[in-house]
Amino acid sequence: MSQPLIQWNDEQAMLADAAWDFVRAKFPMETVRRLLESRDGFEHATWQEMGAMGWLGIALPEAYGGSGLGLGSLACIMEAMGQHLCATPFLPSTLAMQAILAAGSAAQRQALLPDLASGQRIATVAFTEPHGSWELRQLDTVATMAKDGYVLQGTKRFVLDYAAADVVVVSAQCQDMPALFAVEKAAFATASSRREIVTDETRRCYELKLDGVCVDSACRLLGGDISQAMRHLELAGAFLMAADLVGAANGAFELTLDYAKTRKQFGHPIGSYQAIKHPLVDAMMGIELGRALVYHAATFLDASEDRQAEVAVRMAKAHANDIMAFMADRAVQFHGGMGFTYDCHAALFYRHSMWARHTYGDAIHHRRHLAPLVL
Amino acid sequence: MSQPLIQWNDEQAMLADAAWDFVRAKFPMETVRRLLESRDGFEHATWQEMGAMGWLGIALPEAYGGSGLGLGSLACIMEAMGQHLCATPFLPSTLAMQAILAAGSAAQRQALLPDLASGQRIATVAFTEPHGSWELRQLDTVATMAKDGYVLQGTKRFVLDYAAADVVVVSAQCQDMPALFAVEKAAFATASSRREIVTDETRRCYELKLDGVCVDSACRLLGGDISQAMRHLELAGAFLMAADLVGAANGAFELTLDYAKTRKQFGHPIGSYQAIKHPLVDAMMGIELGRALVYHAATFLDASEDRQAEVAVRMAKAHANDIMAFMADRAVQFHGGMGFTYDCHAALFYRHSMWARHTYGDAIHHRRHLAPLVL
Amino acid sequence: MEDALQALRKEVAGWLARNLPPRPAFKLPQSFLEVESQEQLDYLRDWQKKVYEAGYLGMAWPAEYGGRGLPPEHQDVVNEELARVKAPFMFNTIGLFWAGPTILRLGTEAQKQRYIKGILSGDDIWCQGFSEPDHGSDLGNAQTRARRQGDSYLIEGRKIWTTLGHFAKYMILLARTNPEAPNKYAGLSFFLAPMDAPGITVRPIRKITGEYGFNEVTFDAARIPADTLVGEEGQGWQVAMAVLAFERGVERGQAGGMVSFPLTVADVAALARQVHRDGHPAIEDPLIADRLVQFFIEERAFRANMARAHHERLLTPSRPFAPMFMGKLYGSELMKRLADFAVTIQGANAPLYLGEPSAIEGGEWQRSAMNAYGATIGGGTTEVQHNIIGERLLGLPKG
Amino acid sequence: MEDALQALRKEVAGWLARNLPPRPAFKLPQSFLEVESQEQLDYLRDWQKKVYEAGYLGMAWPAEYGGRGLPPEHQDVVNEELARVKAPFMFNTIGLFWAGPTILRLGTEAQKQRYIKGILSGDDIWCQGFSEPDHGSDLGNAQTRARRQGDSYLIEGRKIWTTLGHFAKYMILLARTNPEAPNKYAGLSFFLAPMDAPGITVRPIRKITGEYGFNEVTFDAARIPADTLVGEEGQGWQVAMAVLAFERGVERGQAGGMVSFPLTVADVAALARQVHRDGHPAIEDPLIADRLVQFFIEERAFRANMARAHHERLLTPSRPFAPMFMGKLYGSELMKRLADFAVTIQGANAPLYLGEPSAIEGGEWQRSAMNAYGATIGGGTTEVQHNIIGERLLGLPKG
Repeated sequence: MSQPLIQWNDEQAMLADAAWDFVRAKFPMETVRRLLESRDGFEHATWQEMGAMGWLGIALPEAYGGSGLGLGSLACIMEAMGQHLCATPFLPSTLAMQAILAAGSAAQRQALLPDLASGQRIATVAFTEPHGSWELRQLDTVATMAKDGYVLQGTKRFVLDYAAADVVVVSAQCQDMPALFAVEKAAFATASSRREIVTDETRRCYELKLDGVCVDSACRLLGGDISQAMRHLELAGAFLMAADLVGAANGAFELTLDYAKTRKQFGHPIGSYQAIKHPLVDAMMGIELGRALVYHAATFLDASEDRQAEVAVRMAKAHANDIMAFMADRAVQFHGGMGFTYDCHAALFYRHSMWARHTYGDAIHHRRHLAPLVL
Repeated sequence: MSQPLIQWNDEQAMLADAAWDFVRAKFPMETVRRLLESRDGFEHATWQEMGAMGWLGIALPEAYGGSGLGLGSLACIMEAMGQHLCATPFLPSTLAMQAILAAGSAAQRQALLPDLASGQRIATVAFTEPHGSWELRQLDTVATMAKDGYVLQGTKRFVLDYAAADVVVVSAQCQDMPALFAVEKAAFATASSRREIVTDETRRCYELKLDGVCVDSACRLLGGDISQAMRHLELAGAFLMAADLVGAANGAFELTLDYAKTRKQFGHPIGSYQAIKHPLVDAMMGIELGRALVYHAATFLDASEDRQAEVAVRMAKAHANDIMAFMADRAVQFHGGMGFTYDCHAALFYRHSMWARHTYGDAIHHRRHLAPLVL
Repeated sequence: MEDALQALRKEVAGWLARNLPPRPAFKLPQSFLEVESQEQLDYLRDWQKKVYEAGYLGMAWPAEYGGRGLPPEHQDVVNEELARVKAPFMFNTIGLFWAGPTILRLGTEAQKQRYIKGILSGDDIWCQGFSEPDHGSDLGNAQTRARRQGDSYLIEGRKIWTTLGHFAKYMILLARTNPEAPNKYAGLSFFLAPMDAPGITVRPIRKITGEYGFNEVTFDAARIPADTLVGEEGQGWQVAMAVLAFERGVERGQAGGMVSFPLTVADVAALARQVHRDGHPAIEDPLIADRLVQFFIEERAFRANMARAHHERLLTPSRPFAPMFMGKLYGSELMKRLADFAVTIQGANAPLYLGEPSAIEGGEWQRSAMNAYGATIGGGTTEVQHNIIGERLLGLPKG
Repeated sequence: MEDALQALRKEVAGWLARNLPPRPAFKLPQSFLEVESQEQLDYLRDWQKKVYEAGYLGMAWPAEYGGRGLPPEHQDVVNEELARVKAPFMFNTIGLFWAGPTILRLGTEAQKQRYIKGILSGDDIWCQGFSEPDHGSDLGNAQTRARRQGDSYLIEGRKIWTTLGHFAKYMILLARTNPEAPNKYAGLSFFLAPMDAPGITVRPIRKITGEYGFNEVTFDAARIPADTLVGEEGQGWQVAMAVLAFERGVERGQAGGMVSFPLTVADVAALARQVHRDGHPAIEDPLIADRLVQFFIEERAFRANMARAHHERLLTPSRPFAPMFMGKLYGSELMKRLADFAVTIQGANAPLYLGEPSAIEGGEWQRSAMNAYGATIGGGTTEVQHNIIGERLLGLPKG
């Protein structure tokens, strides 16, 4: 390939600096711990600030209130949020916006995107189903045409921040074709939803039972190739989660590195022992490589959504999964007895890892897709 | 399973003691080094002694000059030879005898086995072909019926100790069926053979070009189910090599352990550093598990040649390969600059590893066969 | 003996078929490390008592203290049968597996008379006071003080990771009687401390799983009788080492039963047949199948290695105790990797956890994956185990 | 500059198309570590000279000493083109990559005038005298003595792993001028020793591959001129650290070209398409394919990580030099694993070796797998690299 492996402009660099500063200031570990107990898992004021800074529209064209920097530019935001285990509806709202952008008509985009980009409203996606496949086009949920609209039948899992959301983008099989619906939350009055218990208590996941929910015909996104849009969403989800995971791995790493420098056993800081020191060096290398792959994916994703972009994104997610699995494990182990407690921050990273690694594809899944692309 | 995982009787135990004593006495490293340069790679006097002690007939019934202890009892002999990198024609001659025993008629067994069991004559097997498959029934070599016999056409690789052998058991496809021929070496006068260059200089491998070689009809082994015999030979080969590999891994381990205790760097013996100490502990554990699997396979192989025996043998070979790969690598690395030299014994183990791991199936091969058996 | 054992196996199987308790409606702990509630305790204590009263626990312990004085193979047979039917574990683990055998070996006659039977029946629950907040794996550095005062010792200090501490009647306690001893080990003594002594406070600690089960225990001038001392003053390190040899399985003499619900590769393979990934049963993915085969090999090797301990001639002469020494290290790491893999294959549903109705197999694998660190950290971390084995078994120099 | 670089790329590609030498009939070394014979040396020296005379080597080195004084991006472009066509490596590695940049940074004007041009042209071959038989990775302990005597130093001692020692004209030599220095590092000095000094004996050492290429060098009161000292007496450690920074790629300034035939994952994938295992192309085995994908990811990550060094804002603030620091450690281990894998997939034919007519791809992968240890051991073992990075980059305390 003649294209540089990584490209990054000044605008992106400034954005990255701002993201790191913001997250560091807003999400000390005490805040993360406090939010574990809250209903929504995030503070609406923080969300408003993110909207005001223009972060929610970074990947949207200017026409819809965005700044047109592209999805790749979100890498540093997701990475910073991952490092500090910040939960906001940034991921689901971004994916919902990408869905509307990719699949909505001009009118639908215009109606929905500006309010989401400003943070005035929050969106989420209801894609995952009980069968647990990461292939978004594998759908058991069915949309049947009815008078004035569609009737949805099925169950959705891992609907992030549903309680806080105003708009939900739902996928369903409609006349043997995948379809997307951008639905106002009010329409789900008859649906049953409940919060799911997941290992990662920084996240809010919901089950949504669509037991004959009726949605207006106007909700169906009709502006683009739905299959293409869903492929884009799979990659967008994997990309954002890769950045989150690399950040989280680094968060767990920094936490453990600090502990290794201060905790003493047998008269010496544990970080002076090679059994701790060398795996930390390996972790650091894996994290650096992960960052490189995330920026590489960002570069290619913004350049064009071709095969190369898919390769880069899947590589990033596969690697990010593996390094997070390694680092979360080492974080618990190297904290010794403390690491086995709920109050140790290593536990937060470990439990986040179980969620994040299995969201938008694990390493085996992505490598399986990579084989025909790179071999 | 209600059968004990490992059974071992006093006779086997005495044999093991004798094997370790013999090999320690006969194969100091200087001898191994000296034999590297020799034509046959072993001393015929040593071979005669092994014959005199009755080792060559251990897995043969008493009727053919053996002691009827079973194949499993060879584990300790192979392990001891592996640990000290002893090359004798024990492996090829044993496999040839197993072939004749499993596939030969009573008359063929009687004619060939006693002399082989006593060590008076040496046999080898010509099974492997250029395509490199470990499935012995995959044969490009063809035997065509002709007046008074068969004409062999094909190429055999890795014929061990061919130069020293008196009898060669050759596999060939004959009328769409696999067939085995026990051929006097004299018959190969018209074949072209040459020593192959292999990484492991303790072994003597030959290429044998069977370019229209004629063998007598009486050579064809006709006493048993050939397919069944070949399955037995695959397992016997894998089992013997597993024992060799576990022994060799332990040889490389002991060598490296000694070095780690004496070699100093930065003022301390290198074995005091966890970067050396902990991997050596891991290697030790892997070797112990490997020994357990070899004795487990020995137990099941002698009990009956059922599915459980196949499982046990494949497990042993797969694991032995992996632990040898690990240990040979660590042996070179932990010897530092010395390890990079030809004169360091670590090099002998490393080069042996490349041969032994790829003989009678590597770990991927055996695990692929295990999947349907154990899952 | 073979015949007797065969008969015993049949007898136990029959007994279990009649007496195995149904799984309760409430959540059971996975091991003794996480007994949180009275109802969990009652269930487990009832089970232990039932097994003991049937004669299936402490079978190889001396009859005069409550055992049956049989050869250990009898208990082995019972243990296998208990594992086969996945019976509940023996919750009084510290007593049955570590404290009991230590008292039998090193205790006074009076101590054996006083403590052993209650351990077996489950009436007397035991906990362990070894680790301290500042000295986890570094036991030799224990700073909890024990000062002799007439017929008592006054204990001052803190112990941590005290499993069952909130239910225990006794604690095996390592404390410093002589801070001026010529070396730190010589200053330690070993006690069988009553937990109802005034001045003892037990504070629960929450685990990574979100559950409770272990504690921090504070001694504020707690007075315990002097005859709870095991061995002499200053011999505490030797006694503690004996405990650890039992704890790590390096020595045998444990009462019997299991310490946790056993995880087997067959369980994970069964899970892989059920769970779907991207539309297919997980087990159909060649990578997952191969990983399972690798686990099968490890599990079989681990069991065969332990079986080898009975065959002296098959042990490696330069390291005859290798199978026992490596049991804790290898076994705990294997279980951790296995549980983690069982979570991984669950795909998109892997984050669902305990208490979630749609969690796969109730989220128990996620719980197991986290609980597995109890064994890779507790009783000497994996890192410390590597040092111990490298130095004691392989003779490598200390760092 | 982009346009100039584009033009250069085209120019170099054209030049290479015309000037790339055919592979010779004899076996070529895989890297500078194993130049055995005069014919190998002549072939490689001719190539280096040709590249230099075309203006494609040392492009960023100062023009007054033989370079062209261009921005380093020019050399980068040339390096990429050389790699693309798999051109022979630059055999005078120690001069071009380590000694040259060190002399340019720390040498006197006279030294720069005397040595640089010969390094670039290949006329003057360089070797390195750092390691000693008893102190491999422990350079600070070097015991080779250098005693001042008038305008000379008398050298006494032994150096080992001296690549190209049998052909070299000069050696970068670390020797002890003051055994009584307050610390061992302060007693070391650094020399540009002529190898033709009387009293120097070079004994070849055979490598694990069976080939030659490095040596043990004995100094028996060998007299070298005093003006070959770099820096002051007692500054040898600092100069050696500068050399190692260039050697490990932590700092840039190398003349250009490659140090070995590059192994790529694409090469191994091509091999996996050719090689058959149990009747099928190896690449059709899902386990082999998955392993190849893993290598692809690592290779891409490694390259992207190096590319990141140009983007200050994308470096991790707490460890901005991580990509450069980790290059040697990660790269050498990756290459070793990759070469080993390339051997493994060859199945039953994997044992066939160099010189064997039926060996797959001439047995070069087997040779690569063994040669890979040159990089995981030489220039500071992987174990020592972990210490260095842990301590210098991560700030972990020394053990």
